[in-house]
Amino acid sequence: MLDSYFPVLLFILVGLGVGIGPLVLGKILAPHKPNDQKNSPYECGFEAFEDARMKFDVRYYLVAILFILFDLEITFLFPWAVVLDSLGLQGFIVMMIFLGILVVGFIYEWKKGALDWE
Amino acid sequence: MVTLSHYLFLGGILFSISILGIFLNRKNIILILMAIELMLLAVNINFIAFSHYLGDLSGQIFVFFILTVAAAESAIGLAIIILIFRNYKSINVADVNRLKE
Amino acid sequence: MTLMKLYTLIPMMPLIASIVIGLFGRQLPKVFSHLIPIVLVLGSFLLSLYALYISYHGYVFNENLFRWMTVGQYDLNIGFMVDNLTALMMSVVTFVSLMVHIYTIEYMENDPGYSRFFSFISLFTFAMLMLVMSNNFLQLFFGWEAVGLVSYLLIGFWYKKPTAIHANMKAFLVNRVGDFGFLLGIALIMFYFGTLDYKEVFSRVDTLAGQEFMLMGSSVSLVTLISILLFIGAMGKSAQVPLHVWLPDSMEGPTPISALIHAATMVTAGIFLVTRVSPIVELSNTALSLILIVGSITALFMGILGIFQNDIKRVVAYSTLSQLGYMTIALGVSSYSLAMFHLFTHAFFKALLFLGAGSVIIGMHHDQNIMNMGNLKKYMPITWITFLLATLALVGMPFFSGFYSKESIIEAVKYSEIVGSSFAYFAAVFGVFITSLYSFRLYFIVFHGEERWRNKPISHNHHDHGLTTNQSPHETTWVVIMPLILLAIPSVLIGFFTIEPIIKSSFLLKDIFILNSHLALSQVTEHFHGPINMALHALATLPFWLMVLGFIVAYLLYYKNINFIKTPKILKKVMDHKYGFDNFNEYILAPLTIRLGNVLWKYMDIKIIDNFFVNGSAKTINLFSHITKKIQTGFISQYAFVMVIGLLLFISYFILGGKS
Amino acid sequence: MTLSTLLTIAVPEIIILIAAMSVLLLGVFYKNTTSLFGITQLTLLIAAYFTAQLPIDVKLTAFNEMFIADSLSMFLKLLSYFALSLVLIYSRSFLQSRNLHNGEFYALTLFALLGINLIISSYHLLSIYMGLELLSLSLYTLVAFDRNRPEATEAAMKYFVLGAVASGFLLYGFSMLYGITGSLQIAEISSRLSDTSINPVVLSFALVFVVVGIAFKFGAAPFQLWVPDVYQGSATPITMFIGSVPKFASVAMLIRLLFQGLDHMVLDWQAMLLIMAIVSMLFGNITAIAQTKIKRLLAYSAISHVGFMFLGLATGTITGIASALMYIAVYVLMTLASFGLIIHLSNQGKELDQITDLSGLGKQKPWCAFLLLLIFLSLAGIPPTIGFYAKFSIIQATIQFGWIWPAVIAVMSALIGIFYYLRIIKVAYFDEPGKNLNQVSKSSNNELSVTLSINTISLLIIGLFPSSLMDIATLTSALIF
Repeated sequence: MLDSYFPVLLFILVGLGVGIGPLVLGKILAPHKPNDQKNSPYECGFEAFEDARMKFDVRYYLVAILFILFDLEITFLFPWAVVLDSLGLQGFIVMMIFLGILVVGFIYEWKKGALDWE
Repeated sequence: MVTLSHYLFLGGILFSISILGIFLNRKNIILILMAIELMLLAVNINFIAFSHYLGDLSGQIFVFFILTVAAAESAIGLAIIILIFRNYKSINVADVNRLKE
Repeated sequence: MTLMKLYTLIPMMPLIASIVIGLFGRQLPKVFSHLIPIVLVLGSFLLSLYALYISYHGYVFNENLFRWMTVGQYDLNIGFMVDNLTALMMSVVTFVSLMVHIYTIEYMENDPGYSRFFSFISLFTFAMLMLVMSNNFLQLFFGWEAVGLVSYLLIGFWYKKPTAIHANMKAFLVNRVGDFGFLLGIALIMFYFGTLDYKEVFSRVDTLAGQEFMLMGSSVSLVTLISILLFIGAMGKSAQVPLHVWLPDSMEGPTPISALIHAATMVTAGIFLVTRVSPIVELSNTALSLILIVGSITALFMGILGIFQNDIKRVVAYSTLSQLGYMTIALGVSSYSLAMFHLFTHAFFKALLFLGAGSVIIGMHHDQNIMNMGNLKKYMPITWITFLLATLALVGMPFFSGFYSKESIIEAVKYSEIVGSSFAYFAAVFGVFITSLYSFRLYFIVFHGEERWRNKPISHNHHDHGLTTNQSPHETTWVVIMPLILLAIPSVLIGFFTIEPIIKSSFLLKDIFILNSHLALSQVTEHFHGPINMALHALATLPFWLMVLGFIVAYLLYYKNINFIKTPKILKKVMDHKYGFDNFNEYILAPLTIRLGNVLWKYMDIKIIDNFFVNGSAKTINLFSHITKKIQTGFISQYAFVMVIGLLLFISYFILGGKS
Repeated sequence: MTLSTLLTIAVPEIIILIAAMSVLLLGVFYKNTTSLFGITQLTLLIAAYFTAQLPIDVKLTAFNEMFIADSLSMFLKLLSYFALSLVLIYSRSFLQSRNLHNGEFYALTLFALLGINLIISSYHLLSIYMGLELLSLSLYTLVAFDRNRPEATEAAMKYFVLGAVASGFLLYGFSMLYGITGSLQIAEISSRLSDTSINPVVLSFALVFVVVGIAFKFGAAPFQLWVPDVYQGSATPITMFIGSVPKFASVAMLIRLLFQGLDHMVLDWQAMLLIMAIVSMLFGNITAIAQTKIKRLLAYSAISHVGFMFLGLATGTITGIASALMYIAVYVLMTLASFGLIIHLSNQGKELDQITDLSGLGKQKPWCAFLLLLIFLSLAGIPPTIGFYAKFSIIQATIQFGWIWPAVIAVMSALIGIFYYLRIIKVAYFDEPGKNLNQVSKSSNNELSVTLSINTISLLIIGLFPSSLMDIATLTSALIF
């Protein structure tokens, strides 16, 4: 009876193994001889101009957040558009309600000034 | 031949990686965010695989919803990280540790 | 007005007083703070007397007021049962409460918490009445907890005193142990009888006999288990060894409280409880023996401790412990009516002692150390007389109330054949000597001898209470005196007049159940030939002479020695040489008992019971608490880790063990 | 499915959605926030009216059986409206004094309420998930609402990460349930699970993930770690909200998923709930003793109360559900009162934080101290307050089911709990007042203190007459199946 549980246990073990394995392997196998040259960032043979970890303007994130929200709602529009004919009026109205709710969100962020770059 | 269990294994592995990513990572909160995304993707793989092998569409519809919700979730996650950065001047996991005991 | 409404009114009147004063006491003129409670408590006292009158004529009232809730098939009701036992308790509670109310007017006169105090003692009266009038275990438990709660509030009344807070915590913790046992006992009753109503439980108690209960792998008689659990509850409230530690410390509260709660009423709740459940306890000889032995130890050893206290209230407190031990002894030998009788007389003379002590404390400007007192009879004559009367009642002087109750208990122990009764007999008889010794010691030091406050070291501490060397104490005003006198009357007389109905008639016995094989009480009844005979007969018995011996020892140790210069030298020499008694006392007996007392007090009381059991269990939980607190590290990765561990544990639970 | 039946069933939710969006926009266009308070309260009233119109003894479904209206949904929704209404009354002055009183707050609470309503009425895994996310996302945002305070943002981050992980667990469980049964609809899942050919191991695997997800939302040990940090970090009104209304959604989710969906696996989830109940009760009560901050203490107390609720639910009987429903209603009432009191005692500069801040309360504000006494007696479960009855009915259901030892552990943990509750009462009544005693701020209005008084006194009144509330809970749970 215990046999049938084996796959499940394996399931966990493999999951853990794949997670931990590479980390351990990397630590063990990789040669570890750092020097200044190796540690410095590679910029096409030039000396580094500035710190590679420069800060992005926080506004990039804001725009990214707003974009990702509205962008993904498209997933609902595509299947809807494909079968719009068979959905009829009800399908149309439902989607309009959905878009209407999105528009409320859009008005809100617009009025809040989240879209102004400056 | 790719069977259902192959997909499930893939989902399980991704799920485990994402969990490990959350608690092994001590550096960056953004990484935690990515791990969470990965976790949801693992679930998506499960749903789609089941949906395909059961011949039932509802699993795929569920995936649509998970995707959009995940987007909203990561948006809020990013917003919180921005606030953390403003208040702590760091998004290092170990630095954000005022509330304890 | 129906009887139900009338009886409802009895506990309600103090409650109303408490609420009104508690909420509006500060806004109203000060006079209302005592007027309202006193009038309402007087009302409930008169109604209690009426209830006693009704039940004396044979009518047992038992009705439910309303159904509090229905849980499954169980009905939990609020209701009253008034039989002789209850009516007697009600009268005692309301009478003592009334006295304390009046007395408080002066005692707390300048205290900022004046109205709060009245609110609390009225609330206490309500809770105590709910406790005794209950017709089921649940309401009993409610009253039980409520009196406990008010008692904590009052012990810590002077919350600025750190010692008061400590005493408060201690009382709380110790009582939790007792309550836990009590609650488990009630749970078992509910489980096996399916009801908490006294009448139903007692009528079906026969079915319990012979049933076994599996506990830790061995089987225990169910009736024994229930009895012991209920008794553990009684031990907590009635301060029996080893759950007694809170009572002496509770003297940190104001004196009226000590009189009301820690002498006359609340601490006797445990005695009342065991009496009430006599149909259950009677069935288990094991439980009765346990009760008897615990009572004996308390009666004897707590009395000994009383000899070595210098705080006037602590002496009386240890005396209370000892007398509670006597009551418990009576319970142990199935003489419930005698326990109630002693409770009844004790309530009067102990309240009197406390209020007398309080009067002394007022006279001494809130100095409680008896080593600063002396010769107070000159300044406080009425306090002196009443205190003396109370002392005589306490030590068991024939014709005084305490004599009849205590002597009956000793008689009952003599006739009992239960395991432990020989030890109990020794403890009870020797306890008479001890009682006499500490009572007269207190009496002599406080009211006779030189005026010690005149030559005490001068203190520069402004917070120190007490008289300065050139002040004199003064008699207190009539509001203090009046309760003293009103209490002195029953302290002297009530035993003489009530022993006959209690021993001879079925006044209390019809509310109590005693197995035919437990003969002690019926033997006492058989040998009883009227109160006068009893008193005369006592002159030829050991307890009386032990009492006299105690008086003599106290007289010599604490009266003579201190007044050494004034005493005629010849008499002193006679005493020294002719009897040699003094020397023996001073050099052998006294040091020995002092050392024994000190050892008991220091090691038994403080080290073992206090530190180990009371503080120990609190510390253990605290330690755990600080460990579990560490789980919350604040690192989010570790939080996630704990969650995943939890998940994996559940999964492995199913894969390895749960399903196969 | 005609439009009109659909409308009658889901009309409270539609109203809440419209109100939430309107409040959001009104908050941007008109800065008059007082009217927003009124609109929100009005919305709750109207929603309550329409919810109460539905029949209690008939199960109505809508949206292809994704949405259900039955006795459970009516009971929990009405309680949610009531609790939220109190939350808003308590919060207003606090938010105003800290410049947090704006349209977003009301919009977010309404969206959270919509999520709660959706969960309560869900009869389908997808709608449960959507409701849960709507609720959780609103809560994450609310926690971070006081965005210039580092503690608040930190709490939000922790809540967000752990909450997202928990949602992930729940979803993973959902996906496996879907794979096993081929359906997402709860009644259908239940009927397909009666087929014995299903591999029990995979099923229990799915069950573990689902139960863990639910346990996290409740805050039951060992999935409780977010609770203390979030309670402490959030602004007090937000803590009050998180600690109260969403609990109704959690209990609905548990009943829908475990009792209605996975009812064939009752023996399996029973064991898990029982373990978590015991661990939560002991862990919560023991750890609370070492706390010095009042909100953290209440957080640990919340964990132990969740343990009690789980104990009632774990029995799987109707009495058990009834006692748990009773418990949760009572618990929410007590939570609201306790946090209401904290708000009442916080002043503009400083929040009531340390337990020692309460010292001297008995002298300076006797009425507040009396309310505190009642609240904490009720939390400790001391009669005659309702807290006693709630605990009692749980223990009684447990014993009735034949679990003696769990009941004994419950009683013991309750006794441990009394210790720290009474410590607070002791501090308030007996300790020397500290220098930093909080004065009631000017912004604390009469409306708040009157509501608080009524709320607290009701703990006593219901405690004296608990039968009617218990009857409602029993009726509700009897009509669930």
